[in-house]
Amino acid sequence: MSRLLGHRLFWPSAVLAALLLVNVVFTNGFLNVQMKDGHLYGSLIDIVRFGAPLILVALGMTLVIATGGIDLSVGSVVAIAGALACLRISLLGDQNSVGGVLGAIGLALALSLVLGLWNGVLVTAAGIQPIIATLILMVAGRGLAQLITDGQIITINSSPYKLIGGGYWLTLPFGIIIVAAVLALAAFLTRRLALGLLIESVGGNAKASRLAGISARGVLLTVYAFCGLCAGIAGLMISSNVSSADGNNAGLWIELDAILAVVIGGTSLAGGRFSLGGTVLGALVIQTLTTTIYSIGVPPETTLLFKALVVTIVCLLQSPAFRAKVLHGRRRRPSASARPVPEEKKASVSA
Amino acid sequence: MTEPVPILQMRGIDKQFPGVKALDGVDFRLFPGEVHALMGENGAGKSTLIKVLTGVYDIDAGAIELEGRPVAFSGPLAAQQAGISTVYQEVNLCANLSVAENIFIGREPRRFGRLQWRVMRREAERILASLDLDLDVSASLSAYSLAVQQMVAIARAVQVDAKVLILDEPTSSLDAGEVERLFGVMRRLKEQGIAILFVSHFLDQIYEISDRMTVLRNGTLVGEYLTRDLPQVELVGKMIGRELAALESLEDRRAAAEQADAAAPLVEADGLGRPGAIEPFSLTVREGEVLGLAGLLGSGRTEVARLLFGADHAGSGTLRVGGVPVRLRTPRAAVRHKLAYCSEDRRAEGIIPELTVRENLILALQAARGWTRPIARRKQDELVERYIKALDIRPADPDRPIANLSGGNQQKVLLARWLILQPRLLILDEPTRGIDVGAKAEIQRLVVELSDGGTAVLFISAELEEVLRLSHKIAVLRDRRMVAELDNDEQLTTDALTETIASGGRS
Amino acid sequence: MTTLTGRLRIGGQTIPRKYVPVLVTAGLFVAMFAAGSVRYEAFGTGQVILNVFVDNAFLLVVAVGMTFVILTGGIDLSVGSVVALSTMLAAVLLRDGWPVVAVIGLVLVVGAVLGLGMGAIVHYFEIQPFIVTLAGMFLARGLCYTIATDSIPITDPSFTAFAQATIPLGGELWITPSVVAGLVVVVVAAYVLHYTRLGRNVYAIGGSEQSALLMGLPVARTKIAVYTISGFCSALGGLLLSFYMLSGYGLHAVGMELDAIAAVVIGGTLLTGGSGYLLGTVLGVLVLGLIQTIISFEGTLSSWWTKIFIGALLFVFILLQRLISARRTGARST
Amino acid sequence: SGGGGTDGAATGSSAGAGGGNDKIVMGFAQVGAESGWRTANTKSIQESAAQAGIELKFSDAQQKQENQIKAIRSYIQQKVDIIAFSPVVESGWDTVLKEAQRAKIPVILTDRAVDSPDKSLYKTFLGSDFVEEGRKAGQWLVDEYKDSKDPVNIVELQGTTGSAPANDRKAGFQEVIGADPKFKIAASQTGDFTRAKGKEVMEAFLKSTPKIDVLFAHNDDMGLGAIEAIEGAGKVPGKDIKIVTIDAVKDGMQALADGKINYIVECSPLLGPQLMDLSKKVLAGEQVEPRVVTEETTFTQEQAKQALPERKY
Ligand SMILES: Nc1ncnc2c1ncn2[C@@H]1O[C@H](COP(=O)(O)OP(=O)(O)OP(=O)(O)O)[C@@H](O)[C@H]1O
Ligand SMILES: Nc1ncnc2c1ncn2[C@@H]1O[C@H](COP(=O)(O)OP(=O)(O)OP(=O)(O)O)[C@@H](O)[C@H]1O
Ligand SMILES: [Mg+2]
Ligand SMILES: [Mg+2]
Repeated sequence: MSRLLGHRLFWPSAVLAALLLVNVVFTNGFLNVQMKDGHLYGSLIDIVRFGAPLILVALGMTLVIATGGIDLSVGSVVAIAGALACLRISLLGDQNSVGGVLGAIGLALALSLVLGLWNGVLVTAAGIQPIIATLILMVAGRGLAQLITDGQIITINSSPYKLIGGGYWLTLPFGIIIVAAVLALAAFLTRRLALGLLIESVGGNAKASRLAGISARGVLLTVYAFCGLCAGIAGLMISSNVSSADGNNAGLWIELDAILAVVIGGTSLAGGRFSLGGTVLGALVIQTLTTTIYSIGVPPETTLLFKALVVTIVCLLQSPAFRAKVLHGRRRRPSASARPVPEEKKASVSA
Repeated sequence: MTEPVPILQMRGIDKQFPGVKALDGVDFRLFPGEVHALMGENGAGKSTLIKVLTGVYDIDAGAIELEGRPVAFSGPLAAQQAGISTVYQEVNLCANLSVAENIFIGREPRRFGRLQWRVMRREAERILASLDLDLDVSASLSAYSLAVQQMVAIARAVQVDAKVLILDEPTSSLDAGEVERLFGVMRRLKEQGIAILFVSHFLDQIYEISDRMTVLRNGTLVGEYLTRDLPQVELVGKMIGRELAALESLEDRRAAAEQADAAAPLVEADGLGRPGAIEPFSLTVREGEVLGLAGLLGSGRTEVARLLFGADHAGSGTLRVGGVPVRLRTPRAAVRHKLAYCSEDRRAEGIIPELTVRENLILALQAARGWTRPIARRKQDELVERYIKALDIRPADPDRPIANLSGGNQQKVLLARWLILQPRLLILDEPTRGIDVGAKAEIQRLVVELSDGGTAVLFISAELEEVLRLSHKIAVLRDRRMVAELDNDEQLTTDALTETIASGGRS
Repeated sequence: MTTLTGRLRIGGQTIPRKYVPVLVTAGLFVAMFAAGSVRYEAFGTGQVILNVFVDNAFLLVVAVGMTFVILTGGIDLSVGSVVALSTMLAAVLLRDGWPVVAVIGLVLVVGAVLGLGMGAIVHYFEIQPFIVTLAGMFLARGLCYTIATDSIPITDPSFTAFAQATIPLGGELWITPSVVAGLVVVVVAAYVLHYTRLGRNVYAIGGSEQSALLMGLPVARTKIAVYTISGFCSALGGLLLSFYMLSGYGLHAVGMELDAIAAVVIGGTLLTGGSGYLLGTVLGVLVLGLIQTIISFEGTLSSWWTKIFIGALLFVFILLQRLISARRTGARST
Repeated sequence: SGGGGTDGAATGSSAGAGGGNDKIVMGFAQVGAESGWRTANTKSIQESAAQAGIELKFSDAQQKQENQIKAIRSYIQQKVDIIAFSPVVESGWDTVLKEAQRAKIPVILTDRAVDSPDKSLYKTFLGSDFVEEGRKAGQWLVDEYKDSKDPVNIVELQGTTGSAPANDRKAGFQEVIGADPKFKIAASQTGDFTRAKGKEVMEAFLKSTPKIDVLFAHNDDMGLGAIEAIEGAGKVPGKDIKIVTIDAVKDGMQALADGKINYIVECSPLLGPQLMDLSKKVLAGEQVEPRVVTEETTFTQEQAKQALPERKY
């Protein structure tokens, strides 16, 4: 039991459960999942479906953060990818041609990958601090997206494209399938292959990693490119969901939510250990929170207060120090925590 | 003779870490005006005892009394205010600050609340001079080698008016001269009635300086003894719980010197240098040869190692590995040529603190294979188990974060990281730093075995005896210049070597 | 990563390595100004520089607070919202007829208390600053909206009189009292960082929190203090902003935290803490301001080209800064 | 919309033809490019400036008032002939407007007003009346349900919290429907003026609010997003749930013509020609009305079908 309580992801899961419970009270049939036209339909499905882009972006962000970096440009990449794909499709003679749509998607994803690499190059080759390196693309990329859409909303009418963010496959929303695939890919690369070890090593102690013969450059480039790609897929999903590309607003502030998801998921912003599962959980908490706000009718003016409250509660519950000091009424943490706390990052006991 | 009252008394101290009982009912007392050695193997609980004393960790049970009053410090700050000045194991300074600041921070000289930088620098220079150090005190600490940093940490600790001075392995990187100077200071403080707690794995140093010792084993108290009553062999027996028979049984390496000369050159440096760090030097390491590097603190031994490994860029010269000219732009390139380098600074340049022992162990091998070719779990288990056993890493749990291991055990993991690679040249920069007597003998034996098996070893150590015992040849550095290369034959003694180091090879 | 703490042999004449980034930044700033003067007429006047100060006094103050936080290795995302909250509070209270002095005092206290709270949570509950201050950001912004969703004008005569006052500097040149306030904050903060224990402890914690703790430094007090300072600076920045805008509004200063962080980092401060100078931050703010001035002198950029152009200028600037600093210091390989 | 890549850069050069020193220079400080509406507004101004032979200096404030103030300041410094801008918010312009006054540069407000008591600070305000738009939407609702006695459940998709159009449209709407207790706002939430948010919020409404009769969206885009949500839930937009929106962008008009939206209140971004006229008048010393309301209308489904072919944006 105490093992369970002490588990990193116990408290975020508990908060998720609590939020779901609140919804059950406020929304009739919240937990119902029905079949409608051969699709699964219901609030729970919606949460995952709407959360899908955030999960994707957060997955990429997790790896970047694990290397000790941060990627502020994901929101802009989201906008660019959606804009480019929709622009290409809008120029097609037949917007429903699968080949044409695939071409557009390929192009958009290739560009996202390149943008991710660009960030990686700035960080590795030029040695610019990640936050600033990606800030450049965050600012310029939004302009790029608007340039592509000419500042307007590009509306398309393409059923193959619609599939990505709004369609279903095997009764499931296609977005969920994409998330599962990307998650599987990320898990494979990092846990099955050894990318995860190298990422954690670089994030944990860059100097020592270099001396151990790790090429941080290769690892960082891979990670930033992956993050760009994830953001790109998320961008396609968001634009496909509403069959239009909004260069001005798509992905706005998604970087903050993504970082929040990563941190709720138990990954330290200082780099090192990361948890993909935790990130997914974190993103779901955020999305459920958003849904809760809509469905229990929190007035828009107080939305942020509510959000602040929940975020604070999650973080406090998750903090071993808080649990020790407040919940168990002890003045200080009884012993060094069981968590692998990096020496440097450990803000040790003191009163 | 009535015993004086102890200034510090700890009774029945328990400290439990998840999975490890680090301290189990330990009693300890410290008298004014004595040097008290805390002895024990790696992981015995010495550092933990010091940390619970100074409030870094809470104790689970037991009581601490300072000058007869019960105390429980909330942290090092509180301990310091109560008159306990501590140098923790591993250098715990802020490398981004200047040397002077590192000595004074927290108690800088002030006037009307305004820091007096000039006074601070002057005072720092004076204090360092008393330790025979001549540093640019306004340079940032990171500009200096680990040994110098250790001296600065000591300077910081002795600079305050304290009743109790705690030194946890302060001498692990220091050479004989530095140690002597430190001992000079300790004797002076002792005469002033200050109580000193001292931890070291160098038994000679313990016998030279300490009056009394407390021995720990596996977190339990073995006993408290007067140093003069306890012969060295018995002490070792008490520390490891059995007789250590084979400690001094290493055969003399000297006879093998000529034989090694015949072997093929493995690494040849010609005029290799780096402006400002080390002057161009030429050096040949042959297969199966152990080449020792000797020199004073800051003489440039580490720089030689880093250049050979490609950790720093060489400004001049050429390097050949196996007869083929190579340019090592990164450590990665060096690893590809089967060179390995175990850094002296295990905390900053060695361990990845959050990763487990297993992950730290296989890191270099995995890096060499690239991330697309993971090491199968079974293979990992096998390797890790083998090396944990071979080096007696304790606790023998591969899935524990390395940050939770004691200093000496971390060092062993780092060694294992490189041994797994089966390198052709293994560069060991202070590999026995902070390692207990038993383990030290193990590592020395390992070096011999490796060399017998054809691996070349570049061996750097501040302990000249060790260098002499293991090396076929010894290169001597002074003031960042290679001044001599000596065959390790019968004539070479510690004294002769010291002489060469001191004279800069001019004689 | 090339760090500033590499082994650098400090020779006789070479500039100490730690000052190089700031000097390079200053040089580049001058170069940028010169380039602007060549390209646009009416650019190369003193007032253009002074306007950068006038238009960015509030950002300067906020960035000063942020510098403290970042130097300890933390981050404060709440600053923009606290600025907005301060304008809102000031506007509402003035509307309700509170005396100006009381309003200013209360706003500053609220900002400092918010910072204090966040600092305490960061320290005692060991939660990452990013998250704590993100929650603080939501909180402050949320408080704004609960006070009012629309923009509230400030009409108090003495407040507006002060806001519209200018200080002539001779010739055509002038500044506002806000600039003076901003510069005073900079000088005081620089003094604190360099000449007080608090300041040095800030650097020590940024270098290594664990070491700072083991060296017996008051880590708790210092960490909480920097967030309090940042909260205070945000509130002061908010007041300067309300002088500038004469209104309180929940949507003021959206994203200002990013500007402040960018200014600090462009000024050469490492996000990992422990290294950087306040002068760098000042330069960082000026660089951002100058980029904006260039954009408005350019005059014909469409909305999106504006953004791309800002990004490009930022990129060129940072790249040159990196390359020159690396050359000057002969940085070790990464 | 499409791939056309014209932007401000083209404006400057094409206007060069006018020649001479007497060419009017206008500084225009735009709010940003936060929506398609805004971009169309920008475009209209750029195009009509070119047509009118006015040299336009354009700046984008990226939704920040301080940037707009800076831009205006820099126009004063550059000694433009006339300044026009769309205030991000109503308050806080006195200082910089006084500077302009001191420099004898006339100012025209577009799109949104400022709340300064000193009306001499600007020559005229050209723009729509957001409150009135909200009222029009509400009035349609009242007319639509005037025969019914049953309660009418309304859900509202608000614009960005705190923004002037969101505040005013909400207020105008409330003012009209508030008179009759049968109108009940069952849920109201911000959709940030975007389609994606509109869709997401609507999905949640559809599940949490059992019976929805009417959707009022503060702009077309949120309405369009909501339509997708409604269709996804298996309902028919425009029939099962009546929809009224504001703006009348092309996509919205299309949906209106298709019967998915029931009523749109126009809020035209095409202020350019009127602005240029006013500017010339002001600079020629003619008297202008202090308040010029843009010519705007409302659209029913039939009207939309007719208007659609000529719709520019
Ligand atoms: N923070 C921690 N968390 C968990 N276990 C720990 C922690 N610190 C130390 N230990 C464990 O406690 C035991 C005692 O460690 P300690 O560092 O006190 O040994 P030591 O005697 O100082 O050894 P060395 O000579 O190697 O420095 C070891 O088994 C170690 O693994
Ligand atoms: N006493 C000193 N005075 C000035 N600088 C010093 C001193 N000691 C060390 N340094 C600096 O530290 C650097 C460390 O050199 P290096 O690490 O190669 O020495 P080392 O022989 O390995 O010594 P150590 O025993 O300290 O590890 C030197 O190049 C020098 O810049
Ligand atoms: Mg120890
Ligand atoms: Mg060395």
